[in-house]
Amino acid sequence: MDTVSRVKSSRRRILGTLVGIAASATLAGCAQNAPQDTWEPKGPNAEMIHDLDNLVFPIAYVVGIIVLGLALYIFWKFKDRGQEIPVQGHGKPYMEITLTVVPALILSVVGVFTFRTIFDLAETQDTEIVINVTGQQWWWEYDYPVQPEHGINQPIVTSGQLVFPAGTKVLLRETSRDVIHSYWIPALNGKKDAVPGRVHLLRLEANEPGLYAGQCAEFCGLSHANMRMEAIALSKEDFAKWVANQQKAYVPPAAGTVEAEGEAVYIAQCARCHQVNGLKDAQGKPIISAPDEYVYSGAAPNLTALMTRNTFAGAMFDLVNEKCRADVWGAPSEKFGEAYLKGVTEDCLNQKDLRAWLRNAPEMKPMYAEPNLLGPSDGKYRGMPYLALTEDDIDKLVAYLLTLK
Amino acid sequence: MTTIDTHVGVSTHTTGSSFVASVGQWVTSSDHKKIGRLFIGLSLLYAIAVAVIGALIGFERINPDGAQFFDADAALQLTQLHRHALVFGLLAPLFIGLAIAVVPMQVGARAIALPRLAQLGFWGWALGTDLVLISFIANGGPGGGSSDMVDLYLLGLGLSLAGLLAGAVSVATTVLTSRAPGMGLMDVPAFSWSALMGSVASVLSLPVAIGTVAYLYVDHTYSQTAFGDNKVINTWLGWVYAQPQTFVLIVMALGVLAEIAPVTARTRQPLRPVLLAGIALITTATLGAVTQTAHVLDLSGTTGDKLSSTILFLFFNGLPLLGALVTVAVAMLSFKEGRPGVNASFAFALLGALMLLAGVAGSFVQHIGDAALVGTSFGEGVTAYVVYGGLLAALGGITYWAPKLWGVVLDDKKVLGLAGLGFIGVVLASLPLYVAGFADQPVDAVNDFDYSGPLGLWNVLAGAGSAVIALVVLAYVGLLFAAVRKGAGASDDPWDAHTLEWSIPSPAPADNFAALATVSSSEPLLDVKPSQEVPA
Amino acid sequence: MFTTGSKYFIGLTALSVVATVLYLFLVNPSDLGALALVGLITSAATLSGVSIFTRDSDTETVEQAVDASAGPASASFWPIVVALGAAMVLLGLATEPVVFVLGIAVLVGGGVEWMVQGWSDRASANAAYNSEVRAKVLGGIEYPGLSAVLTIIVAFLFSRIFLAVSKDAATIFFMLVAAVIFALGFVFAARTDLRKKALSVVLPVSIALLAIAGVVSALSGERKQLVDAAREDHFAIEHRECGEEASKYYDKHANNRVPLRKAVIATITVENNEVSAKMIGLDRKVDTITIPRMNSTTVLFRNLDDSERRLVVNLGSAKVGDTDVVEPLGTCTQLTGKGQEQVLTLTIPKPATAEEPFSFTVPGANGEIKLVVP
Amino acid sequence: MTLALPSAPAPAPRRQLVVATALVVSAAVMLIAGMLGMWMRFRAGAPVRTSADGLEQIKDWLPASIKIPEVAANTMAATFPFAALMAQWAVYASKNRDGQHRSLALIITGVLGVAIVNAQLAVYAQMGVGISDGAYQSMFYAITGTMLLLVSGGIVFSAVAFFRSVGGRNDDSHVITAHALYWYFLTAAFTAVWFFVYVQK
Repeated sequence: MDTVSRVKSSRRRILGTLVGIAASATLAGCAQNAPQDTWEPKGPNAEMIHDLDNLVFPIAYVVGIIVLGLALYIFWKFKDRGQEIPVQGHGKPYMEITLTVVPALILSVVGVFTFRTIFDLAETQDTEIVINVTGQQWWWEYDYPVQPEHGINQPIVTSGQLVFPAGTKVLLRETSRDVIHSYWIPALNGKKDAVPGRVHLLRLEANEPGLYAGQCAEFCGLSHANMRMEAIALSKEDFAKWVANQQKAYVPPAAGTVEAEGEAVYIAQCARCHQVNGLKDAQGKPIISAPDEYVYSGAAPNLTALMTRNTFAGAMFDLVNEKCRADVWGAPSEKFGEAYLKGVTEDCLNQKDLRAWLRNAPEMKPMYAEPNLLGPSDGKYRGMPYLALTEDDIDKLVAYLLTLK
Repeated sequence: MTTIDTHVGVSTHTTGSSFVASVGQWVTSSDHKKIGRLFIGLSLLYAIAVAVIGALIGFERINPDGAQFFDADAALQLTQLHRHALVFGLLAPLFIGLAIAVVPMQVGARAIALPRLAQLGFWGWALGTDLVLISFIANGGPGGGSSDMVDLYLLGLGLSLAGLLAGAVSVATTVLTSRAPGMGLMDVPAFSWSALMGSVASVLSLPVAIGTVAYLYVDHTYSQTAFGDNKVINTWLGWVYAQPQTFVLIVMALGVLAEIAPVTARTRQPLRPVLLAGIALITTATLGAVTQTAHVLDLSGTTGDKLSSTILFLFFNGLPLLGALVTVAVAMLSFKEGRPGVNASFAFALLGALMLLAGVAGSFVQHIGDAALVGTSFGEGVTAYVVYGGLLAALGGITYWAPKLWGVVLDDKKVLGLAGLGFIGVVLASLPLYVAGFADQPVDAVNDFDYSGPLGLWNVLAGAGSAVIALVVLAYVGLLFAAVRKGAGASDDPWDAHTLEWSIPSPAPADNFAALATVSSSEPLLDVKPSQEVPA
Repeated sequence: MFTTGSKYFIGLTALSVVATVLYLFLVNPSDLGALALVGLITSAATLSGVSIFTRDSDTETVEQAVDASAGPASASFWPIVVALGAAMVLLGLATEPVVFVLGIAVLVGGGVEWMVQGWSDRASANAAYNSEVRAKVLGGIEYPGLSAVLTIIVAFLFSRIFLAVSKDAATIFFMLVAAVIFALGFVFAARTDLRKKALSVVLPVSIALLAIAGVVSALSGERKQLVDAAREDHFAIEHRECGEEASKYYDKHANNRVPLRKAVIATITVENNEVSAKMIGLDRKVDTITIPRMNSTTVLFRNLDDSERRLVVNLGSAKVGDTDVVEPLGTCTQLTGKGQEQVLTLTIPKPATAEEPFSFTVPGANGEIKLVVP
Repeated sequence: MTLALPSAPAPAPRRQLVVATALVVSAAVMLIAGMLGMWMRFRAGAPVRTSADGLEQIKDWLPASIKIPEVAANTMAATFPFAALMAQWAVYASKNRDGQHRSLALIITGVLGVAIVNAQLAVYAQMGVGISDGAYQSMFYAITGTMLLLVSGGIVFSAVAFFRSVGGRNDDSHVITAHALYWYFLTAAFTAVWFFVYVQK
């Protein structure tokens, strides 16, 4: 009696678990705010993949159901009831041929479409704009090669948010400075690895202006989960504005202001690694950062026009507070460019996270398991180090950073 | 003539082997007779070279201002090379080789103990000596100009010493462990006994030299602070080439005489235990050489000083002389008991032993402080007596055992003639240096001394003596070659001898004894040859 | 109780004690002789002990002579090998380290062989079985090891020949060698009856010929061109001659094939004396190449003209060390012939300044490609 | 007339290896004794000079900058008896015809030998003495290097004995005895070196 009830209860438990998994899987499909949903393509490349999915998945469902059903049937039909072991034969040619030919046919059908899609996705002949994408622990750098037809007359370097014109065929040239990363904006295309020493190409195109979220898709170290990216598609006009803004000359803060003091702090503390184009030292010589001397990957985000971005620290944190963020994310497509190009104003700034970051970056983002052990990285940092800034310095720095628009 | 035949028809000769195969056989053979012959052959080659160098040095000294064969630096190196080749190219390997070749047969063993160690010993010595030669040729050796080659000299010396040690260990182990059933150590033939003594003495004294070489090498290569530069190497290593250390190697020469004398006299050795004790005495006393100090009799100072100097002098220099005298005297006692007679091997052995006595006595005199002979060429004379005396005795031994080693009996008259010539050569090569020593001719110097007057004559004679020795060895080797080529088959026991090796065929088969004898006396063959028994 | 041998060694011990005492009192207790004599006491006592322990190894009867299977040891190659190894080690100590290392190898190899042979010689009473177990233990190492050594020697000798003769002669030489090998192989295949005898002639002869040719080549030295190239330091990894041709032989042996297609971010081509560039993924010519800062980036150079060309990248200038000497920075490819390609891999830590922009140029051809590093 | 001697079968190699090892050991004792003697002669003969301030007499032997790592040296000295003990265990096991323990004992001896070599190398590393720095230094390396070679010989001996042991030579107890003799020698020799070089310095 006791035994039976225990068996029953364990069965019930298994059943309960299965039902739970199925229910959560089903319910997950109903998520409303799912920016990285692969089933909602927002550009031609993702649509190609989606179209292929629409063909392949039904076939796969049918095959899967048949196979699963047959397997269950056989489990049930031939389970051990104490019957004799059937005669053990060796081979049934007709069945074997059938079981080989049918999957082969199915696979060929699937294969034809798959290969077509793969080749279509690899097309680069009609590229309209090229952007270099370089991964490192744990952020993405975007640099825009000189392309006068897009108004880019000097290179633009940014990070965290990839800004590009909507309705334009964008070609990303991916590479990496340290380990293998993978670039993935699900709404715009599949994923593509960024491998040190190699250049991989990935096409992006957005149908509408908007914000498309993504996530590094190759485990790349401690903060892999925090290595995010956002692709910002702007209308062509808005993009031209953005380009113009990125290239405008640096305006130093007026002498005697708190911003000017912030600039001094920046030069003393930050300019070693972070480049701000046009920044000059007391002698009037351009200050060129040297992250290769301090950081393992040899690079740190370029902070020119920082306040035109909505995120920082590898898109892990928002640079704007929640209200302003909702304004951008929630803006309809036609108003999106306007909302985005507003940038970060003083009242929109996410003071809390930015200050915490300046106070002690490694505490905000896991960078190395044991900060004291920098040995394996040749004594260089992975990510931003703890700088021991005073609150006073932080105040000045924030004021200065707000001028970088 | 009685033939004792254990197993006829076993031959050491392989048939139809090509040149390569025969070289391969010599290189890989663990047959002690082959290894011994390799040692003997190579050291005889060195004997010729050494005598030639000796002649060159002698003639160089005649006229230091006139024609020179070589400059001062080269002269220093040449005298060092001469010394080295005398002791470790000629004397030591010659007797180790003779012992390796003969001892296992004498003690009734089918093989030498640890044959591969003996093999290793030969190749180690040969290659080490090659390295030494290379170093001298490339301006190395003590006083050499090339630092690397001085290192190489030290390393090669170490290797050749280690090789000789390996051979000595093999010989001593054979005598100690491979004797025929019934043969106690007291029954061991005189030569084998001397081989045991000489080998043990080498085993106990040469490592001290190797240790010094290790120090010298490290110091010379890396800092040259502790032991000084190239030229003073021999301050530290000189004792290895000097008396009494070289006496360690002549014990076997006296053993050759002790072996041949009773056979020639056709009698059992009288006072045999005393003979063995004499041989033991000279080796044991010689081991004092490991103190690396010359114990000079100094009769100045207080009575206590005089006493201690005398005790040390007698202990370290007197005992070897006593041992040598006892050995030779007891060996010669055979002729009192037996019939007098002379043959070539005995002549060589006797003359050699006499030369050795002259050398040992000379060494005794040299260490008397008042004679003021230390540092003069008197010491060179002692070395010449010792080494060339050893050479003569060894040639006696080779003549004696030639039937077993090559299957030939050498022409007695011709060899006798060579023995006489050799005697003249040795006396010429050595005695004038004694005289020159009294005239304060410095040791090892060639150029920086006035050799005019009677000294010129002494050095002419010494050079000529060396040349004669070179000729004698050359002629002897020629005789041996000719005899081997002719293949004059020797009978199994041509000398009507006493010991086990004469019970097997000539030349000895590869594994010596097909079946082993149980022996019960020190002259086992005499026991089974009633017709030859000499009444005691 | 005391055997002859032990009596002798005990006497030796006693005499050493006497000598030591004399020495300690009459000479100098801290002299080296004293310690050597103490050593002598120790050694003699050891030997006495062993003599007593083994009772002089006396045996009176055959029965006492136990485990009497010791025939003469078989012939052995290894003592001479070990001695040779030792001599090589010492020679190497005094001269070339490589000889020392080889000597160690010979010593270890010979020692292991000796050890196994020593064991297998007495593994059983049956000689055939013994050689079989020896082969079982070592055969698996010996043959591959020996062939590896042989291969190295043959390769080394061939390399000496290659380096000594001119390129053309080497080609002809090895064509002939190949032809001869082919012909001999054919003969061996066809005439099975000849094989063994012929092989035993042909193999030693060819090895001897190879050895002679190799040694002669090694002694005659490398061909002049290579010697000159070495003198001009062409084999140094940092050697780049980007300006006028100063040296005669540099670049003659450039490897003009490029396996790094996937790493190439841009291709610079010279055609009809004009320099042009294309960037990956963009199907048109560009006059500016932008490459990420501090990232290993590869640029491909392709020469379509008849004359040999090289791609030069100009990266401004910098002071040399702590001195005031200013030297131009930059590097270049080796000379590239018609239709051939070379790559330049650059990692640029700092962007250009306004005074000293970066660029790619090809000496002898018109035009330049701007290099932008953000 | 042919006379035949009373014949006997092939001769017995009566503890050949033990006797030969005893001879080798004697030679090695002389080697070490000679080297220690030379060491003492140099130590005794090292010049004494007055220090710069005139207050101390300095003996120019062991340079003041050199600290002998005594822990490692003492550890070595303590390891030798254990190695010898293991070698004796092999003899014991061999007498009991216990092949497994014999092999085990031999391999432990060899491993202890390797540990000793390692310790000696550690001593070199810790001292950080340049071999070419002076008289003491080169002599130190010469004598400890020679000892190192002798220990290497012991390891080779252990390897050979082990190989024969696992090779099934069960009745070959001479090798094991000789092996033990050699390790006793090493223990004694190192004790002397340890005393003169590491303790007395």
